[in-house]
Amino acid sequence: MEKLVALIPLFPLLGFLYITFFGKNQSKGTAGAIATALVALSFVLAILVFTTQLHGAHATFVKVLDWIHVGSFQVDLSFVVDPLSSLYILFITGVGSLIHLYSIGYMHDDEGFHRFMSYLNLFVFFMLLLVLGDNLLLLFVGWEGVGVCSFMLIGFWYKDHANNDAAKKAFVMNRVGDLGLILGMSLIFVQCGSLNYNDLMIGGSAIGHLGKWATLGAVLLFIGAMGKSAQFPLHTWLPDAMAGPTPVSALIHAATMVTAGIYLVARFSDLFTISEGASQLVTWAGVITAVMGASIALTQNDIKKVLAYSTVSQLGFMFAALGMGAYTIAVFHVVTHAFFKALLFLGSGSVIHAMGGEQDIRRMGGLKSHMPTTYWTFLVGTIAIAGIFPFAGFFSKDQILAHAMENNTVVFALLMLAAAGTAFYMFRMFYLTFHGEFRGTHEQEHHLHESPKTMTIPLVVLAIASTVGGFMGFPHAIGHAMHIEHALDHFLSGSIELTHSHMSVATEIALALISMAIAGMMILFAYNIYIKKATPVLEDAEINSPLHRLLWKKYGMDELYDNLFRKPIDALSAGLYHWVEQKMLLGMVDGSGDAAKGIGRILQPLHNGQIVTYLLAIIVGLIALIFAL
Amino acid sequence: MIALSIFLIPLLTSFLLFNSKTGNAAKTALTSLILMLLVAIGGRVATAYGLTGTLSFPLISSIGFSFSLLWDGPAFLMVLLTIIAGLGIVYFSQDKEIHSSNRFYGWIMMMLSAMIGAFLAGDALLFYLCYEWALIPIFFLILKWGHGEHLSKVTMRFFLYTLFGSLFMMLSLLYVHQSMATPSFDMSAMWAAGKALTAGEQGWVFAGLFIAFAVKMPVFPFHSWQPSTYDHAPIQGTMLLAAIMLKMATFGLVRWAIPMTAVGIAENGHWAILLSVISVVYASFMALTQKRLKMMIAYSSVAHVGMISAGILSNTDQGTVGGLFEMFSHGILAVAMFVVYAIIEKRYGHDRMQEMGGIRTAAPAFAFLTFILVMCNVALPFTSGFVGEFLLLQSLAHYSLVYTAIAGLSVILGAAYMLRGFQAMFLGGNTHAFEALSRNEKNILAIAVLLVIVLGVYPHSLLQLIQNVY
Amino acid sequence: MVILLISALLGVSLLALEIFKLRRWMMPLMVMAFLAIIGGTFALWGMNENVMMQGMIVMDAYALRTTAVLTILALFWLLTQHQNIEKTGNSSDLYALLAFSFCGALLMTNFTNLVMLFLAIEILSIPVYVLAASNRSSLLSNESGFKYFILGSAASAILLFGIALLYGATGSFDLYNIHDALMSGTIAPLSWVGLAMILTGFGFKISVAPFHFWAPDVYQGAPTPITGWMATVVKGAAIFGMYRLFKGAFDGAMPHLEGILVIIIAITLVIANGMASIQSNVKRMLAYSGVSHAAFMLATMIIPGFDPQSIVLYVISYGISSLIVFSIMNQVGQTAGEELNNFRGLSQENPFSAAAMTIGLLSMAGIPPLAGFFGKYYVISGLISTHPGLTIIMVLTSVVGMYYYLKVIFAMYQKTSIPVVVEENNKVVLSLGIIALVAMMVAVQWM
Amino acid sequence: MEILHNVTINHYLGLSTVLFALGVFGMLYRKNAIIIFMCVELMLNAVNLALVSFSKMHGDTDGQIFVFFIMVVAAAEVAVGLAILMMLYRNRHTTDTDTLNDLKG
Amino acid sequence: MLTEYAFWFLSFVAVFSGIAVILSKNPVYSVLNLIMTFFSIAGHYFLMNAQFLAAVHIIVYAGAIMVLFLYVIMMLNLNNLETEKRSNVFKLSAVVAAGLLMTVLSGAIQTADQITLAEKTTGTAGLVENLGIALYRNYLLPFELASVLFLAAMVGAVYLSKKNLNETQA
Repeated sequence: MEKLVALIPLFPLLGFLYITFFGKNQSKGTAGAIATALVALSFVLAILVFTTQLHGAHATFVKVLDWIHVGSFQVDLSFVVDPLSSLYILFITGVGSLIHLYSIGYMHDDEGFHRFMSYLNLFVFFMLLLVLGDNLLLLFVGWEGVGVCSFMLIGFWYKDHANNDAAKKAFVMNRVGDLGLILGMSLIFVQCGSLNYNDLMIGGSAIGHLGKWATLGAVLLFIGAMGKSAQFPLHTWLPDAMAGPTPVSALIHAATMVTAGIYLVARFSDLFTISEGASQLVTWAGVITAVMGASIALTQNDIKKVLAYSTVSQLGFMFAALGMGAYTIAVFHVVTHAFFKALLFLGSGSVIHAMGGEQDIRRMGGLKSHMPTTYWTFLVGTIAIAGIFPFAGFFSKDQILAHAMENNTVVFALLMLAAAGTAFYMFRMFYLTFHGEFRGTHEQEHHLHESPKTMTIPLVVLAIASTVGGFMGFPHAIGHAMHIEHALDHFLSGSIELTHSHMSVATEIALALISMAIAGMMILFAYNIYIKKATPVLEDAEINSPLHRLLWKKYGMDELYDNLFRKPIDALSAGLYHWVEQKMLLGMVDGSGDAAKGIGRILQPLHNGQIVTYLLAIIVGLIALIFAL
Repeated sequence: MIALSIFLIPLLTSFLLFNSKTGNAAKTALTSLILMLLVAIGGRVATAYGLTGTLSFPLISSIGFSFSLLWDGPAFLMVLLTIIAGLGIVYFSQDKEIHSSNRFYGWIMMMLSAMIGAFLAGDALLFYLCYEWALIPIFFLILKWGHGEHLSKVTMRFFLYTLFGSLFMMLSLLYVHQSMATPSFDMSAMWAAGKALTAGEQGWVFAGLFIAFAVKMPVFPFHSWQPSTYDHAPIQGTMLLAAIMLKMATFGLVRWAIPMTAVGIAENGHWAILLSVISVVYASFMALTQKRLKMMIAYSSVAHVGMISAGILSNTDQGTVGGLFEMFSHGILAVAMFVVYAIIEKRYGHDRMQEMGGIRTAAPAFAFLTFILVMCNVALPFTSGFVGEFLLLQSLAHYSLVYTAIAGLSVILGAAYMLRGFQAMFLGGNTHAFEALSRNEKNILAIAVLLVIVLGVYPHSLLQLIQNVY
Repeated sequence: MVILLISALLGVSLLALEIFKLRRWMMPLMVMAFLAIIGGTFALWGMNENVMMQGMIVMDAYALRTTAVLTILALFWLLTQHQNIEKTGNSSDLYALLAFSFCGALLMTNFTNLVMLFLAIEILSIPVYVLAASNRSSLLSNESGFKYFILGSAASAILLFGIALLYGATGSFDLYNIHDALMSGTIAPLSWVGLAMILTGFGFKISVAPFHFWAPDVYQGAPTPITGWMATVVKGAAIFGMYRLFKGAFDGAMPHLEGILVIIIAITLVIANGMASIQSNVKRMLAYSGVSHAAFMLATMIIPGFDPQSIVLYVISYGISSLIVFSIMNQVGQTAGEELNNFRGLSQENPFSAAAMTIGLLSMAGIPPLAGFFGKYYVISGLISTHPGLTIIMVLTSVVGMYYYLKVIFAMYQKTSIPVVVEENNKVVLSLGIIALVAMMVAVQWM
Repeated sequence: MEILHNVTINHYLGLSTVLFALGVFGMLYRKNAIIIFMCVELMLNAVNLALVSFSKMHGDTDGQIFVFFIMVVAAAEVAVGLAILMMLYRNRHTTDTDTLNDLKG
Repeated sequence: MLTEYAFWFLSFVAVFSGIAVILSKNPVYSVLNLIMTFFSIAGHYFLMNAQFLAAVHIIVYAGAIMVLFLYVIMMLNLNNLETEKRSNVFKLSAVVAAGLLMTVLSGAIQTADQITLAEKTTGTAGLVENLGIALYRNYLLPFELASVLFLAAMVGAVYLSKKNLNETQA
């Protein structure tokens, strides 16, 4: 059964190849259908594989091809099937096929439709490689592959250089992380002699050979994760990545690719467990990101930007969990987040679709009546992310908070703050978009309509998933008391370190109530401001309060990086080019030629054609010789 | 016999071309190259069935100089590269207007012959001879078919600089040679004699060899001849230089420097690795600031080669194999990248990237192919660039993780300049009419892309070929 | 002995032919004589050391090899230059002088007595003084001959004084006796001064710094064919004589001389290449390059052991290369001029000449696989372990050398609207020379 | 004939040296070509003197024979040299060596 | 004793006339002074029992060579040529170089043992008979070659002196 796993990435790849090379002759409908069907096919296979794992099969390795064999360096194109990877492929293909379906509708009028579908397929292929690879190097293949797909999709509308800049920024910043990952791989190979999970963790424990290098190795891997999962300080690319079409944002920049970092850390939970320092780093990076993302999201007016910062913030939550050793909970949050964030993005896409490309929530309002399906599903997503029982977000987020409370109160407080912020900004956006008066142009109002079926079906499916998805991970203590197993925890036990919790039932319930109360308060607060008082949102030029401006400017990180890295590096290379390359090195080369000529010129007067000079030279030479001998 | 015929075919072809009319020069060269390819592959297969491809024939017995050609994995790999790159170059230029084309192709074939000689050489002196000899054809190619206002100055600089370097190689080889009881330039004898030297002596011998190779590769700070030479040379000459000629140097490291002076490198060769690593970063910085495509490719080539050098010098299995593999990959990539350059330059009449844009709209297939090449250039997995580069970094990590990190900066910088260039040229609104690619141009890029990807996904058999070099 | 006889009689017979108005037979006669000498050396190739004429000359492997080399060079010179000599209308005189000079050159290879050495040098030089001035109407040629003569006779006097002192110290002119005297125990100050003066005299003849000053002037002023002769046969003979003297007879003193020779070589290389790099007159540039080659030839002296292979190889490879170069140089010089600019565009109308010149220059520069490379190879390989520093200087100056050779090549291959057109004769001979340059790689082992 | 019983070889060598140095001095000091020739002759004679005295010292004839040959060569040299000089004079109308510097650099 | 005086006398004559050769303004005086030097050197030869050599010396040098010089001087009318003097730098360097050479040489070439020539002499070496035997037996080859040298010199001298009006560049 597990052998089938090799087919799972193959289908999207076939889709990509087919559409790229033969797709031009197909109608958009056919091409879209093929792309979607192939991913769906993978989804079906993924379910089969997942089922075997659910029934407690062992981790299985499926070798496809010899890849790189050099001396002791042995890496194959080979897949691992274990709980973690099977869970990941499940939601990748699941959410993926929904988004493919959605894209058929969303991108229908775009001239690059074929291209778009093929890229999506390629992305799914690489994402599957990433999680299925049985070694770090294959993970890296997928890692870079999704990076490229992300680049291509962010810059999908390549005629506008703003998009291209965003794409480039995403790729280059990802590369910063990739360097960390490469170094981490190198270190692990040098110390442990293998890059295969089987040797390192699953079948053996070679990762332990890292010894004193464990922290460094873990940190390097985490740097990779930071890049891909947009953790502070490498997070600035993700909001810019919203330049791509919305399905891309949903698939890549919310549901799947950005969670690759969590996958990596979770996969190497053995390593992070033995390194306290690295775990601390992960925690704090996560917390800072969570708070920062949430705070920026408070002030953003672009519907996708809000969601993007929300994603950043949620990813921060996940890393905070990882850092505190709650690997399964982090993965749990990945899954629920995939549901509701994909839902939110697709919903926002639906809105944008209706608004004819407008993304500014200040220009929206009152869409509730025009697009009910979108409204209701979006509401589900919003509640889910705000963390209201019984929606999916509640379970996963609450468990992260619980774990934080157990470990570190400062972390807990900050995460709580971020969670409160989340509730506020989500409902702020929600109210501004769907309630109140329409604030856009007349033309736009006329154009408003519900999206086609291909777009609403995925919304509904995801809404359902966001609603019930949380039950796969019932809180530990309460679940224990109620004899409801933490299904996910149990399932993942074969792959990664388990989360240990020693909370009492009462505390857990109390915590859940408190967090819900805070969320509720925030929702009311937002309601108060945007519905009751209908406070208009400030235009860009009107933003005067320093704090507001700081947040609206995203803490000035982009400018900071521009001034700290891009400009100095450009200046450095230009300077090096001018001074070292042109003046010094070339000058040295040409100068040495001149030196030879210089010898000639110095000696030229001596060769003056006078016999007496020549004779004198002979005599002087003779005298010198006699002296020397 | 196989080795000999592969060495002789281009040489004879070049003589034939020199004495023929200009009419069918490209066809002749192409035919000869295809013949070589067949002989090479057939020969490889035949070797597997026990045929000996090697040849040794004493020339000057008093100093132990023999005309000895090897036919082992690395030699075969490099010959294959030479032939493929040669095919690419000739195929690409066959429909171009070239004056006195018979001589032009004659020089190219002679150049190939010399380089094949260097790759196949099982005798240090023969290696040196071919290494130097290869300078002559390229010299004439640049001088007669080059362009630009400083042509003679640039050619002179190139020639003298590389000559300067290789003379140090001669000194080193001679030093090793002199240390033998019965002098011989035979490879195994040279290796043994090199190993027998003290670490200090080996350090000096290595220094001489490395200077030669560093100039040819080139490695910072010996690279200053390279960008201007690439710029002034005819495009075919640039391809020859970048794709094959500099591989003589990196191959020389593998074949001669490492086996002879491994101890010397380990004890006194840190500077060389450091220079190589600096070279990687420095060249990346240089590439970052270039406004012109050709220069950017030239500097990116320096960065790659620095990586090859650093990896090889760290002297592990991964370094050696990765180095050889990367040489092959970079050779193909270099030809392809310069083809891209030539295509664009031909249509725009210049190669200032900032003044272009929107090629993707006009020529989507071209953009697609180029994008894959760019990705190979930044060592994206599943392209051949990745396999080599990762192995090299891996090997360097055995030596020093800090160096790996520094060299690894090129991962970031490479992405930055390559994408910046790609964006400037291919993306954005369309601003210029862009003539569709000719069949030849398309074919050559497609084949290059195919090779790059196939080698990236399935490098296994090629890697098997070059295991256990020593 | 027969060889010497042939060479000595050659000049006489040439004069006789003039008398009998048989000028057109002169060239074939010379060719035949040269061929006979070459044949003779090959016939005697494996012969044992054989001292002849009451200890005046010796026929040994060294003498045979060097004789063959000089004769080949002379023959090649003759074949490439005979038209130019015949054009002067004085071919009988010139041929006779050349034949006498050649006789002196052969004597330089096989003397065993300082008297013979002295006579050989003079027989070699005196006709060349005349030849250098042989273009009687040219002021430059006159000046060249005069300078050569004055400085040459001063150098001869110094050499003679050295010989006298050496005689005083050892009591003999016989090389074997001198060898024994120098080998046994300490060497008297008298001998040292003698050696210094002999070294000075030879340094002048082979033109190494600081005794080289005459060479560029004389080479430039002399008619180009004669320059070719001086640069190859005369210089070769001088270095052969010096090698026999210093490596053979002064063996005992060599360890002490070595340091001085190294300094001389280094200075010569630097000066010659530096000067050559600023020349705009190609002939003068070649003269300076000849000086730097002399340094290489001198360097063979400090290679341990008496192994003439390196010196023989160097002389013949340099000789053939520069004869090819001088041959083309002469054609261009007659048509256009000797300046670098005059070579512009030579390749356009005369691809063969340009190619031949290029190959010759590249060989002189030591680019493999041409003969010049092997010449340098043997020198450097002999010195690398004992004098690594010197080899580095050699290498660096070689690069400078390459620079000025390249300048000529550049000029020849430059595109120009008014390319120089020259008469191309001797294509076959030049081709043979080029082939020889390439084939030297294989021929090395028989030297 | 018992002569020279107090005059040692060093005396003769001294004289020879002085004459030789004189010749060198003259060559450097004068610029008239013909005087320079004479100075060469002076140097050769210094050599001759040294040779004869060495011959005397060693008591053999070799040195003296050598002197013969030097004379022969000197004669030949002078013949050629004066011929060159005359030709030079014919063309340039001077024998001032300082003006002979068309070839230089 | 007498011979010792003779030695010193001849030496002084040789040296002073040598100096006069160099310093005379008129080349003819130089020639005459040079002949004086040659005569004194011949005297030395005589003192050293090399009578035959002394005779040949006079004949060849004074008789042939110097006459040739005189002949050329007369023919070319080179009498008062050096109107312009050489710069002092050259003069000074000439003095210094020659002086240095003399000092160095005379310092270096003194034989360690003060051999009195009289003790060594056999008295017969310089006689015609012995010389003849040596020349025609041991030095036959050089003797013959000397003729080649003469021939060459003759051809050369003749070639240079003869006029050839329709001479082209060689």
